[in-house]
Amino acid sequence: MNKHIGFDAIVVGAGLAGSAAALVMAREGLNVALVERGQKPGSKNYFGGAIYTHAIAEVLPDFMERKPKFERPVTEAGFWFLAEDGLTKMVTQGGKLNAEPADAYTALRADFDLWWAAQAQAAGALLIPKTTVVDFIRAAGGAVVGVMTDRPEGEIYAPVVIISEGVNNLLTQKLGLIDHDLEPAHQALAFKQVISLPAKEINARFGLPDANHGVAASVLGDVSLGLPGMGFIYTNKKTISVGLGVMLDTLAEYQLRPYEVLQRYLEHPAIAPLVAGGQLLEYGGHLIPEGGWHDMPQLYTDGAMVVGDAATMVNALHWEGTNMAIISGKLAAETALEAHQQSDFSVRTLAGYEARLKEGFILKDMKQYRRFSRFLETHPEFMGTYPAFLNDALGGFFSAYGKPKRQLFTEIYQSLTGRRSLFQAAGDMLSMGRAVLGW
Amino acid sequence: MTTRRFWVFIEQVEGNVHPVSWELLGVARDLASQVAAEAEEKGDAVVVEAVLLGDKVEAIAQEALGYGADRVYLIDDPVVAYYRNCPYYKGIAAVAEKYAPEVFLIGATILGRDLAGAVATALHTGLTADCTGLEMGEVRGVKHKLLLATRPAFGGNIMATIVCRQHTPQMSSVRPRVFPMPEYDPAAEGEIIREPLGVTEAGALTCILEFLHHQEKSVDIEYADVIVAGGRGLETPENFQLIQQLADVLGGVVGASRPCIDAGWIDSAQQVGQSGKTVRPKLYIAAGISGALQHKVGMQNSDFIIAINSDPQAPIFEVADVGIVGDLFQVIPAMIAQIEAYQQEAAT
Amino acid sequence: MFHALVAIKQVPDTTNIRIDPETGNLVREGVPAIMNPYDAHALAEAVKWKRKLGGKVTVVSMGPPSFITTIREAIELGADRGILLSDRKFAGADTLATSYVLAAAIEVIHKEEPISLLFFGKQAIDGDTAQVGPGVAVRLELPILTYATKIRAVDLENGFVTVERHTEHWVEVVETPMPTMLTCEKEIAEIPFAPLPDLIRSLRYDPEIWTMSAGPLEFDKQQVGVLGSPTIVFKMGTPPLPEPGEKFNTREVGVEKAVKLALDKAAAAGVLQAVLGGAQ
Amino acid sequence: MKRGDAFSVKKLPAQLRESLPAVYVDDWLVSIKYFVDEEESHLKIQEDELCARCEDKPCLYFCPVNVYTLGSDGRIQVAYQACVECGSCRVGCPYDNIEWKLPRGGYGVAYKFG
Repeated sequence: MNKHIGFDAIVVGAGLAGSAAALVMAREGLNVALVERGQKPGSKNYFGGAIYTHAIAEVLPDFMERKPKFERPVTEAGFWFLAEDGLTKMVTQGGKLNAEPADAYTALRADFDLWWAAQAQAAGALLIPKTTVVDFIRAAGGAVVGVMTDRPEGEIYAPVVIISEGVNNLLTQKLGLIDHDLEPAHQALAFKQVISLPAKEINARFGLPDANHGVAASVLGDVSLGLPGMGFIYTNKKTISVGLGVMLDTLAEYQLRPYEVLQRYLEHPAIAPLVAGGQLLEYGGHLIPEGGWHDMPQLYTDGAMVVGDAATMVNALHWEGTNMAIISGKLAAETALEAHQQSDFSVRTLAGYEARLKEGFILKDMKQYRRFSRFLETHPEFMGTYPAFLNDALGGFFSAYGKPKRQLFTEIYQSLTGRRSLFQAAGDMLSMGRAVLGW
Repeated sequence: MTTRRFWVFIEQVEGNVHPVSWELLGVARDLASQVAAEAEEKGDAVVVEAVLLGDKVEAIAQEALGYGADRVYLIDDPVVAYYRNCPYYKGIAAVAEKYAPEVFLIGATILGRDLAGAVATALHTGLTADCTGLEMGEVRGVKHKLLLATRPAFGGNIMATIVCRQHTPQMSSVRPRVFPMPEYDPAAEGEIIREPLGVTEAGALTCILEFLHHQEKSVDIEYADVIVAGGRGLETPENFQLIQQLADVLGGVVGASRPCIDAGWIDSAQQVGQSGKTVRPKLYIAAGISGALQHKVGMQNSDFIIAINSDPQAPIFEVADVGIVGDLFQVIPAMIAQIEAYQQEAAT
Repeated sequence: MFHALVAIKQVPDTTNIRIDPETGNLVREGVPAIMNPYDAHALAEAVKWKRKLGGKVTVVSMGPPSFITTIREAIELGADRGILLSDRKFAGADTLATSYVLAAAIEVIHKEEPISLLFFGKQAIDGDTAQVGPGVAVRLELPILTYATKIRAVDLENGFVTVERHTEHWVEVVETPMPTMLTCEKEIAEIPFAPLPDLIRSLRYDPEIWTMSAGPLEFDKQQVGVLGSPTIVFKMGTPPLPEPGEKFNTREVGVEKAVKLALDKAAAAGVLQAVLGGAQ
Repeated sequence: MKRGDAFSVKKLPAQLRESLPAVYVDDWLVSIKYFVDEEESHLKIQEDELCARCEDKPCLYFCPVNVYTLGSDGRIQVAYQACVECGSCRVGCPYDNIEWKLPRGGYGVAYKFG
């Protein structure tokens, strides 16, 4: 007989949510197994992106002293509206963005997640890498009491399992917490290039004084050929991350190859100078579960809870997800600690996880934005028409044509109404408001 | 006056000499000529010498003279009828200790690499493995020219030049097909000096029980005149058929780049590149190979390179004598047809 | 008792090496460190025989403290004991100095627990020298079988091992007295997918670290690291590139024309005649 | 086959279609580190027949690393070695015809930057 491999808690997946959960539980003295299928934490993880410090601080108040693997603080953020041949930016700098530590830092997940998991290890969690969890061990009544991994003699037992498996929610489905695969219409496929450039060159091209300043931009319009999608650019220390997310069904319907769309973006006259001469360090792709509120699985069952992307905790408009992942991991961990205190791992205790989520911003935001993912599907003009209009309008405004200004404004007005009637435009704004504010 | 000796190990198996041995006699002659001026100044002699082991292989010693050796040290002994590490390295180390060569080149073959590391350790000297470039050059703080041995490292991404400052012989193992074959002069004369092996059968440590010959002859790409190589652009292993067809028309063999090997599409014996074979065919056709450095180092010495790739920016074009930008699934059939037409025309 | 010693090295994954276009230096950032694949296969074979005959597998490696992860990986794959030879004085070693340190350590290990077989990979993928194995064998005066592809039999009673090794011409079946050294090809054994308990044991395993003097032996400082290395790197550079030839684009001139223009070039260089002459 | 009805091919304006540059994505893939599981593919097409009947074959387009290609025999070829495990084909196959597993522990894509 093999000796049981037993722990107080198992976390499946050493991403942002999983390592946060492991850290919080291990710090309180639980014997935690953090099971990761990659060669090491971060091997499988992928994002735009930036990490929000408010979430890190909630888990690890002294995080800045532990030398987090950030790239640059985000000191300039905003929207870039890309027309076919032009770019209009709406960015903000300074003010709140100059805080120390910054509200957000750009990061590369292979580095950051390794550091983040190391914090959990330092708290006493056992990181078990290179091991894929394939199923659960269930007690007679159905309660989860452990996991089966794909290794020989690969069973691990624990009274509570936190599922942080990411967007490919195979285990969540296996537990019956959601009864269907996520629909293509609710998934954005994000793909990007990490491009190497000397730090000095990055500073010069993005107008940054030094490597302690960085840009995070959401790029709309021509980037996704005017179809539902959103581009991004993040400056890292010696690299830039450039990519975009496009709804999966859009790619399918228009028969678009992601890499061609990305290459087109990189060749755009406003973007090409930013990446010129850079070396491709890594290309890749990942799904983002943008279904939000409507796609959210049941968050807990006897002996298990679901966190992060597996629980569709993403706010597509604000590019938020990393923070929600971390907070959800923390809240699940706190619930697991309570369960240990009460020696009750059934839904009676684990329901506390959802209650904790409701107290914070996550479920409130998710509910408020519940219409947003549908909104983009039904309002493609925000991807094509308006960015193009903005470029025309501002381009016209700041050009000296030698024409009366009245004529100019008429032209600008017509460039809008030629695309969209005023009535439609008003309707668009209303829908946008509804989607964002959750009316 | 001293004699500066440039040594080459002559590799033979059952009386067949590995061509790299002759290539090395050629490069040794070239290296010797690079120190001729400084040797003459000091009144030193410079000679190229060969070391040969085997059982009844005197004819090969004679041949070595024809390829440019001034002298051959011959260890003719039944114990070294077949290669075994221990008797070989001990025999060679003893001769090297006796004559103190300055430079010692060994072909970087399977046999040669097995031998070189052992000889170098026995002689307590430095060895640069798997070289692709050799020259004699000035090194600061050393009065005479040293062997500058250049080799690819880190998957062929870096070329490192290594010197062995204070120890002799300065040893290198050298890749086959990097240097050209020297002219053979059947009238060449020189000395053949017999040396004892000094190892008995009992001291040989290992005993070869039998030889298993390969069931099917694996494709020998190293010495092929024509290689048609496929890469990831082939998309599927089945498409190597197309590569094979072109190779057949040209009387050549099929090679492949590393991703195809990694993906298990084709036998690793057919891999061209740093982690595979270095080739130097008369004609090399690279189809659907992007041309990563590690591939290029293995084939850039080919006499003539045709690259076919859909990406005009593919680095393979940097080493190609001529490039075709286009879909290989269209280009190769067209090429086959045109070559066949060309052959028919030539035949009539 | 069967006691296998396996020498392992941590290497940068050479499929992921790149050069900084500005400085021409090797960029090591983002390059994963792995166990030299040949060593991993050699280790797998050693563990296979241990499982068959009973006994023990000891792994030894020379390198900086970061090599601990590779020693742990060896434990995961079934090794019982891991020793890291690590001292800043060992740095800068060429193959001769490396073979000295390994041979000295192996001699001590052999005195503690006699070694039956030594397993090395046929070469490391970063240096590709294939010299350290033969060097250690010469220093220890052991028989060596390079390019081993299969162990047919291990006769512990009479102290003989029968091995298949490949050459350029054939596969040799060779018998030698033990202890003997094998440098192994990948086909010697598949790398197993380690059972979870072995993986967990490896995560908690701390290898022994032997330095110049903190360990069961004292190394000769004249023979280690830079001092013990006859070769030095004279210069490094990126491979030179020849002038690129002409390109013909099928989109511009059509497939037939592009192929014809290319073949005409080959014919003009005399290549086509030369190779087709051989084909007829 | 609920998902089968989820999309219908729409035409991209010719001007936009032409603005898409051709990309030889294999040249991008060399930037990605994989630990390839030689023994087993984690992606399997369940029924070739279903793919043959699938008119639009969206997997040929949306896969970011071009895992799915149409072989000369008309069958879909699966180059699982290049898979980055994004899951697009898992949720995007109109007929749920891809058996999609995670690769064995330690195998598959290993992002160096992410």
